[in-house]
Amino acid sequence: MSVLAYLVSVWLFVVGIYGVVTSRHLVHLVICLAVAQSSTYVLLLGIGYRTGGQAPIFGDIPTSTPVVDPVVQSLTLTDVVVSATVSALLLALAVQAHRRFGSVDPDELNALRG
Amino acid sequence: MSRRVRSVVALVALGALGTVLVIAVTGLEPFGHYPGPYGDVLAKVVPGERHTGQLVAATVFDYRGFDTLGEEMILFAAVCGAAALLRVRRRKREEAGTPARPAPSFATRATGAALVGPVIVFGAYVIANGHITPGGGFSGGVIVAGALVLAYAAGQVVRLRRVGSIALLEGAEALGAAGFLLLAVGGLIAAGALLKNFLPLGTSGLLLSAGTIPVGNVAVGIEVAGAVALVIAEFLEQALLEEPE
Amino acid sequence: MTALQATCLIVVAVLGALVVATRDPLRQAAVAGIFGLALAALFLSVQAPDVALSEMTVGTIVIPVLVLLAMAKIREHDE
Amino acid sequence: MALAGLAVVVPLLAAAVLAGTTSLRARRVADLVALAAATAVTGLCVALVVRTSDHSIVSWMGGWHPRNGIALGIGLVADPLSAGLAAFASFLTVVALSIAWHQIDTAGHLFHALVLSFLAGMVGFCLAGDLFTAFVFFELMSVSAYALAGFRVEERAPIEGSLSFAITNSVGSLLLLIGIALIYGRTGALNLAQIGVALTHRPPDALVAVTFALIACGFFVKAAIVPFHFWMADAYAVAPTSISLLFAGAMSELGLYAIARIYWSAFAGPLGPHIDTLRDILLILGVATALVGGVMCGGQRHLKRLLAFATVAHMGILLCGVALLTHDALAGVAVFVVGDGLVKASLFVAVGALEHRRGSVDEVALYGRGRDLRALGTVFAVAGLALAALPPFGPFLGRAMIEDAATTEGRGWVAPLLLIASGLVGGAVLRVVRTVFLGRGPVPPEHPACRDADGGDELDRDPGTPVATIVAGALLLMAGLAWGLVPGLVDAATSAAARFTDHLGYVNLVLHDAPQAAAAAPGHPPTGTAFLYGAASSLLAILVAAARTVPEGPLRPLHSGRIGDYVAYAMVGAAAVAVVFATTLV
Repeated sequence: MSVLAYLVSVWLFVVGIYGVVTSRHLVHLVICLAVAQSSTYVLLLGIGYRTGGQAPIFGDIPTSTPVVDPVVQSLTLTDVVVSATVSALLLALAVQAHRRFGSVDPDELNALRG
Repeated sequence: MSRRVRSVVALVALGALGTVLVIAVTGLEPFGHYPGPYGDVLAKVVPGERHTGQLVAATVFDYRGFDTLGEEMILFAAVCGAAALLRVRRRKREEAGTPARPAPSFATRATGAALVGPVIVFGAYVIANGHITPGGGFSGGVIVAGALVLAYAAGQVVRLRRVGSIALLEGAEALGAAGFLLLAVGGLIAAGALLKNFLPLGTSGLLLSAGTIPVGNVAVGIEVAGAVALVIAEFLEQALLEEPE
Repeated sequence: MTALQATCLIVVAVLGALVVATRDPLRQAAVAGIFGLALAALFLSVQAPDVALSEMTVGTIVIPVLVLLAMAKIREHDE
Repeated sequence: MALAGLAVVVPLLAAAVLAGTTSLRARRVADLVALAAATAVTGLCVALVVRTSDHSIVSWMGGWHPRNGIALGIGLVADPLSAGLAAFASFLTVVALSIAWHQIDTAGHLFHALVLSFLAGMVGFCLAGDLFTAFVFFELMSVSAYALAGFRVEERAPIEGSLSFAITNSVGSLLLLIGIALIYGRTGALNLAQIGVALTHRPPDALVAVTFALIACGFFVKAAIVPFHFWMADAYAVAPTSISLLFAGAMSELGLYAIARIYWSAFAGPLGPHIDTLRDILLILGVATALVGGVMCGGQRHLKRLLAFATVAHMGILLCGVALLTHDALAGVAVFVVGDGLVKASLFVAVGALEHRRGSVDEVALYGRGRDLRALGTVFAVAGLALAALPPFGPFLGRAMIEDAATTEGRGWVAPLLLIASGLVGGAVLRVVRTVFLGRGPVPPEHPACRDADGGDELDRDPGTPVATIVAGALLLMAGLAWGLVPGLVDAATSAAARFTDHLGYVNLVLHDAPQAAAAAPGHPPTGTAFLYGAASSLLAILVAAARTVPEGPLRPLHSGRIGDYVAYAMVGAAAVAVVFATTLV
């Protein structure tokens, strides 16, 4: 059980990238990439977790309470934003690709080869 | 590669990579045993030095504020990029004139308009309390953006004032980004180091406390609200206003 | 690890695979929204409310909305 | 000491101002503001280089100095190499913005804001002393680059190129981020020096080896190391010329810089016992990249794709320099980056000018049509010879230092293979001189490739503009040639590299504020053998230029243009590197 979180993270990475490789639709591909990216959220938060630890916010709890790591949460916040922005940019490109190529199948974009 | 060969190649490669990753993660401390030291050190020093119990906000906006600066600019660059990629066409269409579209029913608009106010208030609340409770500039900013899109959907569907509203959102996004940057420079000028706190720390737990952290939250909130609304607006332009070709 | 965390992890793993396996982007956007919610629940269960809130706003609102808009554009063009 | 932070904040502020006022200002205002900001950043970075000539400088964001060897905040570390690379990147940005001055296709909204955020990403990345900060600024650079690559959105090729660029590089960033998460799980630290200390506390295991593999692969994607390189020709060929110049001259190089920085600050301790194995693995990748780049370069008739594959070949040579893991070789890398970057920038400028004059970048379509463009032809010819490492110019000096270091480390086989690679690259450029500017000899065979990628940059048809552009190209070229003749360069680069590779000195500087002594390491000027190799590769280049075609073997079909293929190859590469590292480095 102690490695379940890490295994789930590896799993998300593998299925996400598999989806990217085999995707037939650019929008589908972008969402698969976001799934792969979510592996890092799970990994980071899993690493920073402490059994019995409280959320790292000393509002109602005394400052001596054991808390989970605030650093990984800060990193994950950044990660979530970065992932979302890249998705938005890719979706914009997908819309344009559809307009230029009349297709959203990544294999049918054929302006560049060799 | 044919699709079949490619998926076999990918399966083999990902199988190998996944196996190596699993071997690697077994070398980590077991789940629930965060070893530190970084987070523990911060948990010890933050309440005393930054007068806030919100360790995540203190990390995001102060101790690792430089990362956040970079992150906000990633958002900024991505939105500029998406706008640039989507916009070329709009300029062309504007020259061709605005297509007329059916107006939504009064009920739709009224419902939308009635929701805008409360959602904005809620978003602002989340932003303003980011240094005390979970939330902050990012989440709050997205909520405010949601309200802006709601307003857009409720009132503007008839005939979107493109140039005006887009320029406004662009301005908000840039203002938020510049605000955070100026906060960083303010630290340099007033306290001698980039991003260093230069405002009174106040009493922990109050709305006006923790020095620059809530200011950073507000700047990020404005930027995120502008950025998310802008990117949605650009997509809306693409999605709804385009005449079939 | 609590039972809640284990449940959330397994749900996330299953939903993640389901998102990838859903090949129709419109349906996928809906599944991805649920996946985002499951992630947010997982984050809450590991005491990360800040991240949960962000994931909820991004994963279940921003991304699905953008996907729907992109698809609206693409579909309209196909017709 | 605020120079480092300001060098990041200044371009970002300018970008925010420009983006916030798109509807209010004239195009020229944006040009001027962007140029002024980029020039200011160049000045700040040069000032950093000067100030760090005696001792490296760490500036702590937020004023959070480390306590008891634990970093609380984020430090920017400036030394002659990191600040020098940042200065070079910002200089190229100034060049790119000047070139873009005359381009209609860059007049669109937000171009300047994106270039400035790209610049800030590069500078922040060079100076970052923290692994996650490096990731953030790497992403800032990447996201801006994706948008810039696809900026000519009215055409098909840029959309496809930008998509394949963005998707493959996002996967690369993902590998990098997993590596960062794992290293944080092991050490509880993000500061590079602190990671370096923590990693020495226990013997290296699979986790450490795989972590280094993932981080390296993440950067290999950006640096276009085989088999992670497929996206590069697509992205570089479709970007506006000014942006291609920036990509080829600075962005790719940053990927390899990061590997050197992270190895020497964090992993030198635990991986030190296996340094010989690591050297061989990286050398094989480097040589393979150089050769693949060289061969593919010879097969291109689209001039920007040709230069993109030339960049792949040069990244291979640079990886060989990094792979040797000695300060002598690293000094060669530093010299090569600047010399090669200047010469390649001049070639991109020349291609842009040719496109302007003749409306095409297709070698076959241009056959013989450049006879009257003597100045441009001369730039091409001299640059081709320089890229073929003709002594004693800039690219030669860098390659020679790397080759000599390889021979010193008992890897005599590296130098002849690098010779072939630069001979092929130089030959491809010289062939263009023969076909386009002289109109002599056999026409290169038709390739179905990149039919639509030939779209012009839609340059201004003002006949007065290109003169300034050609002068800029010639100046860049002369600077690249003269770079090999700068007195004392070898010694200075070697000393800078010696300080860069001083792991303990770095740790003490960052975590304990102990000034890092300037390491006076004697430089080794190129040996006689190196001159011989330089002459040989120049000769090879001339022979290649005369030939009709270069045998490519099965390489070209692999470059299928399909994003799914590219990601699959990258995963094969990542799996291979991770398995090899995990089995040999523990």
